[in-house]
Amino acid sequence: MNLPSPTLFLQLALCAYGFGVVASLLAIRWEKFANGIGFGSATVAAVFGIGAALTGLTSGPGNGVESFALWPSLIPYLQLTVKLDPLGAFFVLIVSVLALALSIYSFGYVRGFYGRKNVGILAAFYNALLLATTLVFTASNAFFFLIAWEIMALTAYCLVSFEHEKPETRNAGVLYFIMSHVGTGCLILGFLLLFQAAGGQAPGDYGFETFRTLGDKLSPGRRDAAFLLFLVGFGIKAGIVPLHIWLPVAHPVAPSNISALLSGVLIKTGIYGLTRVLFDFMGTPPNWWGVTVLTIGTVSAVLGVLYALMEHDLKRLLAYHSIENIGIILMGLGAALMFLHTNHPVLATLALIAGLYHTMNHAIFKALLFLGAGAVLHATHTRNMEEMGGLIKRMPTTAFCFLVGAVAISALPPLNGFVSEWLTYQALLQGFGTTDSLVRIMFPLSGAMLALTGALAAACFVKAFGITFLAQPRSDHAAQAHEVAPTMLAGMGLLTAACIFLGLFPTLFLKLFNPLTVQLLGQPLPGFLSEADGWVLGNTQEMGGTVSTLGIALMGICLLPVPLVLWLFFGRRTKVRIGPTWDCGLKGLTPQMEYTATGFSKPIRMIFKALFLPRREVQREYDYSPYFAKNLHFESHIEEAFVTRLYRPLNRGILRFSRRMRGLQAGSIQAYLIYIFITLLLLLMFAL
Amino acid sequence: MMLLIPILLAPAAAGLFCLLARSRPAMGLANMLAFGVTVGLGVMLLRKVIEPPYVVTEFEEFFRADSLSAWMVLLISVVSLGTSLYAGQYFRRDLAAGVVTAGRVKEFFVLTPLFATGMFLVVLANNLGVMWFALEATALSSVLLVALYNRKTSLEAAWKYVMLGSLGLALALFGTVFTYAAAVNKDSAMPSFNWSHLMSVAGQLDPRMIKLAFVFVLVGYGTKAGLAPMHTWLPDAHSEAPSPTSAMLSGVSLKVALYALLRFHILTTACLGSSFSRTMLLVFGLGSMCLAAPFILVQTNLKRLLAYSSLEHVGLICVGIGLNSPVTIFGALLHMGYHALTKPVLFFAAGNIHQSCHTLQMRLIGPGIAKLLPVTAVCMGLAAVAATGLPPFGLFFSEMTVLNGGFAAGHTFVSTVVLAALLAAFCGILYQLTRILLGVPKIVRTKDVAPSAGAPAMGLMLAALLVFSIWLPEPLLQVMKRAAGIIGGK
Amino acid sequence: MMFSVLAIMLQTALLLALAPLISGCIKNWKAKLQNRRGPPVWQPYFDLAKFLRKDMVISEHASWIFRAVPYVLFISTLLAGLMVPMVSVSAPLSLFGGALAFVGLLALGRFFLALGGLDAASAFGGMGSSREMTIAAVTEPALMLAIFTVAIAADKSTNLSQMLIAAQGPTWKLLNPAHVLAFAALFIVLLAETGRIPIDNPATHLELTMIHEAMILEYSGRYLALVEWSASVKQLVLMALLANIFFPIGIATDSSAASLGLSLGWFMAKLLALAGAVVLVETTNAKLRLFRVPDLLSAAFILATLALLSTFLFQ
Amino acid sequence: MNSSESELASQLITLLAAGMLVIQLLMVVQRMLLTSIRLFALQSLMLAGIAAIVAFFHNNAIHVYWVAGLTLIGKVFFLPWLLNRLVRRIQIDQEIAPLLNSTASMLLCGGFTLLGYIVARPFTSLERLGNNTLAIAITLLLTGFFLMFNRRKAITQVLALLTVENGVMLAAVALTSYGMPLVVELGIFFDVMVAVMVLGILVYRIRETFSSMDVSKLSQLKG
Repeated sequence: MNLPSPTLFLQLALCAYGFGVVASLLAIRWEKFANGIGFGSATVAAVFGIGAALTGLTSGPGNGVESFALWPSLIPYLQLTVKLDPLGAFFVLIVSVLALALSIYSFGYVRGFYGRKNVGILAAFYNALLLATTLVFTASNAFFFLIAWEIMALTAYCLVSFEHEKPETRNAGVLYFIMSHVGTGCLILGFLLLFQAAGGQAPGDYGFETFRTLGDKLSPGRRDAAFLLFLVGFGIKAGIVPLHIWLPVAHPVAPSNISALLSGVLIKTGIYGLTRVLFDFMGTPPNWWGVTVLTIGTVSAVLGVLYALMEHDLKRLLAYHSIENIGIILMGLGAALMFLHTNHPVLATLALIAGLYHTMNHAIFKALLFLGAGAVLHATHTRNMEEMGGLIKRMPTTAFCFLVGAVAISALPPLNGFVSEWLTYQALLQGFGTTDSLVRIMFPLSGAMLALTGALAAACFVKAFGITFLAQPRSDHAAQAHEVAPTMLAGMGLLTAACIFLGLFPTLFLKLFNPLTVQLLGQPLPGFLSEADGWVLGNTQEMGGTVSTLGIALMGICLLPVPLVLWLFFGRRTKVRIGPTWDCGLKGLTPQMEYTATGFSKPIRMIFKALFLPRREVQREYDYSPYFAKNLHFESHIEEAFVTRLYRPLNRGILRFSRRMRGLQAGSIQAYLIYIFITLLLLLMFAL
Repeated sequence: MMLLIPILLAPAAAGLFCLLARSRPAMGLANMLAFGVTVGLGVMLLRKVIEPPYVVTEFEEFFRADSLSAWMVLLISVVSLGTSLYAGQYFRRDLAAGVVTAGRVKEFFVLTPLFATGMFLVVLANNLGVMWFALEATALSSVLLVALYNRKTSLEAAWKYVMLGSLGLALALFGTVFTYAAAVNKDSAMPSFNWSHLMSVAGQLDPRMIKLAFVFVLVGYGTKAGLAPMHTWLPDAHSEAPSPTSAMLSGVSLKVALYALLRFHILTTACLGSSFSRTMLLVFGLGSMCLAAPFILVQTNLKRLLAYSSLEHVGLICVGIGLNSPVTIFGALLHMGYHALTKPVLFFAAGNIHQSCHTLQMRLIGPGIAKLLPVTAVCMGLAAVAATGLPPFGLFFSEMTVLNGGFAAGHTFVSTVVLAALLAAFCGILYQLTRILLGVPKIVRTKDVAPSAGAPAMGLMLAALLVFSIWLPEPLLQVMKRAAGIIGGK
Repeated sequence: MMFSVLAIMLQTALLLALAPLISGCIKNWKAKLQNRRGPPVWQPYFDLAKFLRKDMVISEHASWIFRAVPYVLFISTLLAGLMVPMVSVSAPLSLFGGALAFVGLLALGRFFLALGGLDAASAFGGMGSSREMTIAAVTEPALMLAIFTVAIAADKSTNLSQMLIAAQGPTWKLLNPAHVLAFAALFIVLLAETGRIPIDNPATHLELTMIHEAMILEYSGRYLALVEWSASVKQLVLMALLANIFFPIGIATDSSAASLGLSLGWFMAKLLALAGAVVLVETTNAKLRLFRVPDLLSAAFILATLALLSTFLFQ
Repeated sequence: MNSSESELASQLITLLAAGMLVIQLLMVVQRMLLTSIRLFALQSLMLAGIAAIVAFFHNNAIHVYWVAGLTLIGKVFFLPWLLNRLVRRIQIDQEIAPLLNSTASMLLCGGFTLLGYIVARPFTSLERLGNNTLAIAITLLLTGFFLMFNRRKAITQVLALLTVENGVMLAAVALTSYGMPLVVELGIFFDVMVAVMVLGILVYRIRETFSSMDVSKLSQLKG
């Protein structure tokens, strides 16, 4: 079959996004039309984007993947060149798949804004964000990359602040944008260091092609500085601990389709950047890079999930899980860096693939979960899980999709989360043998922490799904909820299918990584990864562990007759009676008696008390006896130690310093004259 | 064909006409017309200076324009045109609210063209002495503009402006005299005081005298250009002047003073052949940027916020020139241009907000300007995005160009400090503007301002900014490159 | 192909048949040690049969999740069981997944069981789910670390059959400190995963102390049978894992009937010995308070870490 | 110009310049406003004298007569008259009220004089007319500066600014031996006139609005 070239697809996608921006702005006064044309063109663009990514990843090298300039450059060093190389194509695939599902979902979702908020603006920024993100993944010049990066941050800020009527939204937007901008500052410095090393003279010295040739030629000091800058810069965007504080604040306040995009794709730009920089530009890494990344990944994973458990705001919970999953991704990348250092390219391939596979998976299931949360929010008008419950009967399809997402994110077989974590475990396990230094203890310990993370994630999603969807509704809102629009369900359905596909057919999907690993590590995909005609996912060594999610699923279906046979044999005549839940002989259960989200996570809060530093206030009012309280007021707060111990004092310090500085401008003209006088005297004395 | 003299005459004529005219619309129209003409003439001048011999001289070299002057002429005329577009409506509302008297409005329409004429003369004069008194003329004409509202605070601001400005100019005069003295030869007749002449004999000037002169000029014109720590008048004057005047002050007046400083910088470098003057510029530029940041972070007054942001930008321009590579100077010139298009929009929007809310205290303004004055809020938001150096607006490109040039030339530390200061300013502006623009208005205020007030002026400038951010016509590029060459000493 | 289908069927049958016996033995012996007569060893079989014949009462608040849980739990536990080599070194499904899939499948079952606990809108169910998931979470790192230790000894393979072969090999020593420590860690994990004293009391129905029982409080009839059966299969599987990996004696390496039979004998012996150990622990200890449980499990984690360290410290 | 003439001119100029400095120092310690204005007039007169001497003794410096004349008219007669009128009209308190007392002020100004000499030292060879005029010009600048921030009244600040201007003119004449080009001189002259008028307007308005002339009350704009 003779498909059009990836470049053509990419150009079409970019045009469609651009058209979406312009058309939505033009249609700003007609909200239904704006909805249709804005999200419609995003849908079309997403399809083109998928086409570009798939053709780019499946066709071999040197067939129509070429760089092209979007616009002639006028400023020195700036080249607006776009190139769909394999790494970029992989991330374009992520953003396009998500864009497709989200756009379909949005048709229905934004109807909730009719008459209340301007849909045209939302659609325009949505398209702009997707456009910028696609450009971030395909820019092949660092200057251009930074432009796309900043536009992406800016549009994301606008989208986060979309419902700016609430003060918390505004604060969240500001926090997000400030942190993001600090990160961008680090990136600018990092790229400038590379640029400087490249000579800084030729017009192409910002080009990725030039950076690629730098590699080991960089001096160690410069390389380490650049590494730290990139780690902080991309780390802020990705939301690694302790640079994550904006993430759980900013993601939940956006409209849910946007939250999905933010958590699904936007934080992945940080992963993209790290991969691009560390594996493509910077040559053989020193050992401490890998150790640092692995440690940060481990810490982020564990802390992310622990904080997630403490949340009863559904969207904040999901946002914290993003931190966790970024941590898991970074475990893969960190291990890959360590393998590169010890010169184990095959293992590095395995670890890198584990990280990137998880990137894809997380994008899919996190978006799915956010869309589910959005549907719930749409139906119940609250994000507080304590006011939900029983939604599975009112919103069955949404509940099913959310359940699939929950199983996937908890890394349970046979869905996609399990596959990528399995690959990560394998990489960590293999890592133990790559070095003789004590550093190797890192690998199994990280593995153990990954296990802790997985188990806690499962606990968290039992809570999230159980409290939200099961049992009795805890409020009128929840009792009156209805299933959402078909387009929204279709969007979720698409992602559900993707979860299942990526879970059951990993070997099919892994083929796409071949050009990518060739590009980054000069190493084709290890043959053992796919065994038994692609039925079984293998390992990098011959007798290593194997897994087949498809096999497990099919085997499970084959085993289904066992309980059925038992039932047919013993109890054909048994009856099923619907009755009340056992209520200890009281007058029936009320929703107040149900376990709450806060109650569910209480044991974990107690166990990790030292970490959470929970504050609780109990006020009792007594009538006559100290044993029978008339009124009881209970409050419990958890604030992140990073916020209270690190960021808040820092912020206060800066503001205090600034206020002191204001004393310089105290209003007295005599003082001002003295400033000038002293300046003159100093200059006369020193400059002459 | 004469070009330079018409550029000077057009606004001067408009000023005279307004002095005699009675009808306010006619005054506004005269202003617009005059600046429209100067924009046209500026473009013609631009086309002329990029062709050999690259210099336009008139009146026996009394007036002289090279690429640098042409670039400045263009900036002055564009900002003045924008201001005159905005001012008519602005003062109509002020009059309706009874904030100013008709006489004062007339004062504005008379003094603004004179102010502009002064600036044109600064950039077109070849004689350094003439340049000095033209600059003094701009100061004097703008003082009365700053004091236009006759409030206590505006008088205070005007007093500080005129005292510090005059003192600075006196120092600059010292420097000018020293420069002249350096050129005086015992035996020869009176030398010419033309910049072009001095440049041609730069090698023979007395270097010590030139150095002394530059110190005085730096402090003197630096005061007028708002370099820290001589900037103290700047936030006061910018915040108390009527918004159109603030726009002129911030948009071009600072840069015109900087232009005067640059002429001396070029001369000094040509004479000394050392990095003395550029190091000075670098130090003062960095100082301004670092000083502005904390003030921006904890600012409470909207227009003072914008004023400190101007301080920051002027600092960046100085740093760009101080780094002295062709790229950074090009970046600095580009920055001048983009800043001149951006800052007036912000001041116009601030003017609308001021008229609507009757205060500039951000605590009292916000939240919810977006609901109250949507057009103003959108323009302000866009301009703020531009002013904080975010793409797709040009200030990002110019800032990056300065940084790139700095790194390429090996000035890693300086560039890092610049970046940090820009970051801090960004944080402050973002926080403050989010607080006032977004959200729900606390109380429903009476709308003194039409929703689309000032839209033509703001829209045009923003459109120009956006267009020139992604597309720079070849002549503009040429003129900036040549101007960079002049500053860089080529 | 035929052979593997046969192996799958045989192992499934073995799992289903043997699991209640182990539970019964433990209950019986425990009673004996406490000077009680105790239920007969075969009692669990009778219970299951009885449950299967009974009518079911399902809560009015429950959704389809409640009905799906027993099947998911049952099948995932069986699948996990099929990955563990029992009487032959090659487990029937060893290609489909090793230790990691095994852990994952058990977690899948637990995940759904916890959901089932929440579905009936009863506070007990929620409490049980919450505690079950908490304990699972603190158990998991120790389990994974122990698996890593064993896998490293087996040339870094997570394939359980591979681990077994490596354990049988000449490098294996019973008193290798790594193995001893890993065994201790895994034994604690076993107690936690199967809900034994000192972590959970399987015999209690006291509201405030039960964990596993609280979750399944609303189940009745054949659903209860499936859940109970799954629980005992899980226990069997975990014990088999421990027995075979740490004491790889007499396991059949070929598929002749004789060696398989011998192997089955050894297998039974090892299982009963392990069951005896569990009984001893259960009778000599009291149940821990819930918030003391993490202490025990962190001890397991430390043991596993030491095991890991000793793999390269003592070589 | 022969050498004896040159010598005479040089001595005269030095003398007058020193006189300007003395008057400046007197202004520093002077407490009465009207006296200060008169002192300023006297100082300007000396400046005009210097210009006249330069014009007289130098061959091709006829235009310096213009400078002398303009200084005479503008700074000796017109500006003092204008300031006098302003003072009478708005009935300013006569007391000047400096921030530092006179002893400290004199000490500081002595320091400034020293500094002026140090700065001007390398350039003494460049001075064509009179010795040390550059040093005196710089000292006038520094002390004028000091006067500006040592005084509270708006009008005294204007006066201080004008003494700085005198210093510039002294430097212009002394250093170049024939002053600046005429057009520049004219421009500077008119600028100074306009500046004083503008300042006068402002002083008037400030007096009206604040009912005080104390600039330390002008300190509402902060931060």
